[in-house]
Amino acid sequence: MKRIKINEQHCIGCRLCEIHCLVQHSKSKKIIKAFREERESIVPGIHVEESGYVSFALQCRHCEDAPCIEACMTGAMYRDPETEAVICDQDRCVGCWMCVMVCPVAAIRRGPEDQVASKCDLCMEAEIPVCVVNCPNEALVYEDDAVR
Amino acid sequence: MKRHPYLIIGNSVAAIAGVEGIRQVDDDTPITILAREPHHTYSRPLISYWLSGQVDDGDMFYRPEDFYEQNRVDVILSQEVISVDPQNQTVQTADGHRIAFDKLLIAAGGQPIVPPDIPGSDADGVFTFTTWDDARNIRDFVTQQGVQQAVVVGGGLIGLKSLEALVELGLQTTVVELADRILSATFDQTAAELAQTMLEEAGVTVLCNNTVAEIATEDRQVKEAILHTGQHISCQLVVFAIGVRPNIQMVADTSIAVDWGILVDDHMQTSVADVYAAGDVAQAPALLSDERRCIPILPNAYRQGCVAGQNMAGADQLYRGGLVMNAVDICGLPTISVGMTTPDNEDCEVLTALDEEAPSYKKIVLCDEKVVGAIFVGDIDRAGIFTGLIKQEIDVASCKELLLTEDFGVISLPTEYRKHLVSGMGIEV
Amino acid sequence: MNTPSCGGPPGKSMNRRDRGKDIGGCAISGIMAENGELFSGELVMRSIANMRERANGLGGGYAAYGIYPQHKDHYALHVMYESGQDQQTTEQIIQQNCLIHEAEPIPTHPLHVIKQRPLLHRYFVTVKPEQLERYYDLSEDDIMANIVMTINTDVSGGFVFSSGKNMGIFKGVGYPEDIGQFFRVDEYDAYIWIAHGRYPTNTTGWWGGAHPFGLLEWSVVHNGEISSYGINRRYLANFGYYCTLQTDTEVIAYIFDLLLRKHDLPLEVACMAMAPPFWAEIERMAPEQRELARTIRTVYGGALLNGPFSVVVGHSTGMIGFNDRIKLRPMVAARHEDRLYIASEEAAITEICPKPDVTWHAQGGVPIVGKLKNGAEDSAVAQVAG
Amino acid sequence: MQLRKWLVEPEFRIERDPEKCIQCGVCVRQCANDVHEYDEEEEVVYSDSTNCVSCHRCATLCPTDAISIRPFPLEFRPNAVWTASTLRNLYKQADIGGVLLTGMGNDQDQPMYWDRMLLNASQVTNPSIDPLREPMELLTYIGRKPDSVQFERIAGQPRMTTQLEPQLQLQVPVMFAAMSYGSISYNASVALAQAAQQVGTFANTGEGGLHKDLREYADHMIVQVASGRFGVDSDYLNTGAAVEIKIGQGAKPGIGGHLPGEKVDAAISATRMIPEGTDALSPAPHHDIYSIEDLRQLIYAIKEAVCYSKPILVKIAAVHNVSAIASGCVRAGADVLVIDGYRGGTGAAPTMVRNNVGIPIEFALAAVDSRLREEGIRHQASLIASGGIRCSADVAKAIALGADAVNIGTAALVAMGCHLCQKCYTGKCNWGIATQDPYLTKRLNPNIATRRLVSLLESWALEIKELMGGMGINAVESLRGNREHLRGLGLTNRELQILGIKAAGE
Repeated sequence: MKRIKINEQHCIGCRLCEIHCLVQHSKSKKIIKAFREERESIVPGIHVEESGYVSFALQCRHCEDAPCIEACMTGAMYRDPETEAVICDQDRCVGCWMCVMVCPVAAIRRGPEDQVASKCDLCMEAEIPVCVVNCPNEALVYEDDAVR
Repeated sequence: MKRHPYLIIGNSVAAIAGVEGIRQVDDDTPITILAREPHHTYSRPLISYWLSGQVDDGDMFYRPEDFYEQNRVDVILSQEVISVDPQNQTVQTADGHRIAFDKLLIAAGGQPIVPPDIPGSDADGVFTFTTWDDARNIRDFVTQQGVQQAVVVGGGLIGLKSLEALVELGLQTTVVELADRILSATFDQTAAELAQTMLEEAGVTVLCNNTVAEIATEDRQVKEAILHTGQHISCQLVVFAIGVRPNIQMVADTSIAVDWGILVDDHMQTSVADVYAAGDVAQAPALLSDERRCIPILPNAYRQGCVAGQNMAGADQLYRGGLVMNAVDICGLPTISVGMTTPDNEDCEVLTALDEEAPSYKKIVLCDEKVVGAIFVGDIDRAGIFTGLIKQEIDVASCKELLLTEDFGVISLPTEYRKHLVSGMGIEV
Repeated sequence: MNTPSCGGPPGKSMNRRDRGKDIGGCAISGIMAENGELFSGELVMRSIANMRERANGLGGGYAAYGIYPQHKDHYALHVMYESGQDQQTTEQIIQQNCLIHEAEPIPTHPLHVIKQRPLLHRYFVTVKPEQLERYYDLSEDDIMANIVMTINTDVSGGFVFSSGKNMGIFKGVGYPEDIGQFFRVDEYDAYIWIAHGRYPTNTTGWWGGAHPFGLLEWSVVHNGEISSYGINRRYLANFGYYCTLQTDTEVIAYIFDLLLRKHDLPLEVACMAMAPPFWAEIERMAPEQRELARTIRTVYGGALLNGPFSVVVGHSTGMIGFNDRIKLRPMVAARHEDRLYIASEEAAITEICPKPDVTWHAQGGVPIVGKLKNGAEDSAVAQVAG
Repeated sequence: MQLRKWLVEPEFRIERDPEKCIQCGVCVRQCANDVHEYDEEEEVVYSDSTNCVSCHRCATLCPTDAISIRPFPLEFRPNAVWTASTLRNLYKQADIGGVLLTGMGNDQDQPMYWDRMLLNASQVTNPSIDPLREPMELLTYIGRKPDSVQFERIAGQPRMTTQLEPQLQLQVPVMFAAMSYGSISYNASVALAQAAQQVGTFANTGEGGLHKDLREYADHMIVQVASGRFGVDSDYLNTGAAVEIKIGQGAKPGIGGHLPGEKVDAAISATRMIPEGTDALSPAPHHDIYSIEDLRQLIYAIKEAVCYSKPILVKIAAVHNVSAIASGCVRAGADVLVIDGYRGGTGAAPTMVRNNVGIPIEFALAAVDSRLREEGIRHQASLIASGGIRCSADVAKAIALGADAVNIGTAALVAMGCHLCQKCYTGKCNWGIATQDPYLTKRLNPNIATRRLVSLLESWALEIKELMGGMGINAVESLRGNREHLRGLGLTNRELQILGIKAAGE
């Protein structure tokens, strides 16, 4: 499947990925409006971790054996048959946090108002995830992983 | 007699995972499910959410409506298996059918424990809380009888989730827990106190170091719960949530080895070839332990079912062992506990951070520089990292000081493990 | 540099030749009898006249090899003068450096269409022995070439337009057939005839600017424009050739002289230097050939003739026709018995040879070579002095 | 050093459009000069222009284009003699003392002679050539050539006996100028090397030595020997594709170099073969070259060291009598002569030297090419023009003036992201190019930079081909030294004469 590859050595910690993730998952999808009106209500699916000069932007790895799917009691966490992305159907999520418990990269967060799980959906509505498109240094690359 | 190439007893998480496991390896061979309950596969943990009205009927189902069809599963509902004959490779159903199989998966789950020696435990208004029908019966009873007060026996996971639903239904509730704290199996004193505070703030009376000695009735109707300490609690509803026993009667007196549950090896196979067991009924290898254990939690059930299914279909899939863990939202307070949270081993090192205001509590248990257990109350966002550290037995000596810090994250992990995670080169389940 | 008398880099003389580079289109025709048989210039006149459309009356000319057998060991200097004064100055230079064996006006036939003709004289000379002694490091050819350069550079109204042995160039302003009549070309017999009809885009009416251009035994007629002129000219300057005429033709003649006479390259290699294969083709060659081509291109980049051209070059031992490497100008060749024909148009050949044995179109960069049969040397230069 | 505000106003003013700013903090995280600051209490980003160098890093990455940077609007009282930059320099120097330092090339408003030369094109008499349809050749061999090719004739069959001396093959007549690892980051060095390899041209180590990880690109790297001899050993000389002896540099002729000790980390120390943390000082002259015959000795010492298997380049700055110096270098055995004009860039140079020493490459190139031709030794060395080549037209003009190829430094850095803030010497390059700070160096993803460099050279190649096609020329050797294709615009007779070109209209 196509995954987002993280090139840690190229991450410059600018957080444009977080910013554009937020915009993409806003109602308006307009950056200024999204930040004015929805900044507090959206949890980006990508988070930049930083320590000294090392940084990287981490989002769901869309694991092949996704522990979050196995741990999900409602079936809200599922693998999209087309893209193979691991998607959380927020309408079905009841916020039991089993997925949070089992995700080894902590890529699943408690979402808006802490009600349901929120995570990277690989930007289902965009051809290429916006974090990848907007990374100025190609620290994130969207590519087929032939490794598996 | 028609033989069923894949026969599965049970219709919940482990059984469904069994189907999905088989289908990962074998696309076409038909699968047969024998289900005791009359429902399309549904999610048992959701019954408390259903009871409180948070989810409706439609959202109860664990897999979509066309799941059986899509996976070429022949499902026979309301068909309880009473015995398994491993020699002849048949099972016997309650209504007298014998069904032959080539490969069998026993995913029959567990049976809630109701202490038979408590007077009044057979009265109307005494329930257990494991099936959708249990929840339905409670809801009907509450509505029909105009129940005002309820007592939940058992302050474990099921007890608390039923409590939450009953509170949501507007009942005045009391929980009675035999141990000195609620969630005693996974929580330490501090975490339990934080959780208890949340319950009490929601109006629940929490009584620990206590249990119900008798249920006083009138016309078979529950009137009071009488505790060991002699205390009388007026109630019209009692829910027993003191544990679950694996459904092993069906294999009693067969060559299938049992202990507390059905013993399985690391391929989820029982002592008899071609007979597998998974889920709450199975006693399987466990992480952080030399003995096989029954760990009746959903993620384990799924993984076991899936491994069993794959192996039934001819794969050679290893079950790496279960881990005790739980995520519970207690009246809006998220909590997660993983692994050995209250170590009896003196060599273990315990790191804690408590902020009662938030509230937030973190506890990390280390043994030989490896994380073996963790509790998170309140701030649970990074808990999964610890689950991973426990499962992968990562040496965290290099980042021990950071474990409890605010910005502890994947970046704080030992470089090699971090790169392994970040590269996404495979996350071991 | 090596100029014996007062020669030197160009730019000293501000005479009328020193104007912008000459550009234009043209007609060319060449006929060679490879068996050395002599034939009249009448034939080549008919051929070039057939392509009158390609000329505009501003220049025509002929080169003929084998026409002075009685003077075959003497350089035949054809010189044009604007005035008697120029003639005096020039003859002084010639006398200083050469023994004059015979001197006379070039025979002409008065023709009313030929106007404003210069004084035309020819001298059959050899270099004085004392000059040969003085410039012991130079060959007689080198010294002769330098004398020609000196005259052409320093004497504003004197111009040597032919300087080979046993050959002569006849040229002027007019249509080539008129120029031919004027110079009585039909009365000469030669084994190589090369003719040119000129179509310059600048309307210079200077006789020296007509083709063929000659240096020693080389004669060149040319149709086209050399876009690399600027560097070819500077490259030649490195070796003591100073271009005075601002014509591409001059550059071509000098490069031939340099590569064949001075550097002693095989003819095919010299042509390769001037119109080399593309690097991509070189890559595909067999190793030895590739190494040769790579070396030639690397060393002789300054000699590469770039831009559209077809050219016919005459020499005492043969005749070469060739095109630029992507063939931007026309050139047809034919053979009939012992004769090689090269012309801008096929009609110019069939006009004089109605049924050739074989006719073909020249390929870009591939020379068409006619050689005297008894002089089967790879280098046309080897037997210059005879 | 922070200057006191009472004498020096900020050079730039940052204008943050409050309508657009979303307080995302990207600018805060990108500025190595700490110009932007996020006020947590007020949840607002503030900017203090005092330290702004106008590198545009923040503005470029701002997701809403909320940031503009302008020259500080407070103007000095108009004075044609005492200009703003003159005054600033005086204030600065009076305040902190010392030699004024700057980075990159001369930015003064002196005539650009490239812009005063125009190229030719074919019309009617000569067809132009369409490079998309016809072959158009830029392949160039750099190195010493014989004046003729020799043949022997065996039984009438000619056989070539000449063997060429070592040559560098350039697919595009553009190389990357010498930029040392140390003056630029590792990532920038990698990008130059990778791009050189991909395009088929050469990068140059400068005097920074050859990092061990760059050895895989060594067949497309020219290794430099400069006055400090950093990183030079026999292995180094033999690893590179060619060896360059650096005598001088256009940006600072006659001046040495100085890489401060704080930039000399473990990797640079290993590459330069000097102790970690020590200043890398390049003397102004080579202390074993005090005359031309000393240069000859060094050239031949290196030729011996590499068994005559590689061309030796000599790089000199364009100074007043450059043609005589050039002639001397060629006669001393240089196979390639690199002439660096006074607009050439540098990581650090005294401002007065950068702005006032040397001559334009256009004149130097024309003079050297003419001089070598007059002496009949032009073929003995290839000529590389360097210092202020900005675009493909500059390349075409340089080649027409007589260069075999050109070197580009600044243009390459700009392709990688450099915004010419001229603060290379501070080590705080926000684009990750002229810095060794790991927080900043990773901003330059070498793969992106490589791609951009390749893209630049390939685009230039296309443009040069278009220009050549227009002139009716299909091989670059026919443009080389072909000054007929240049005409001068607004030049004096003397300038035209030195350049060896005619005026437009002639």
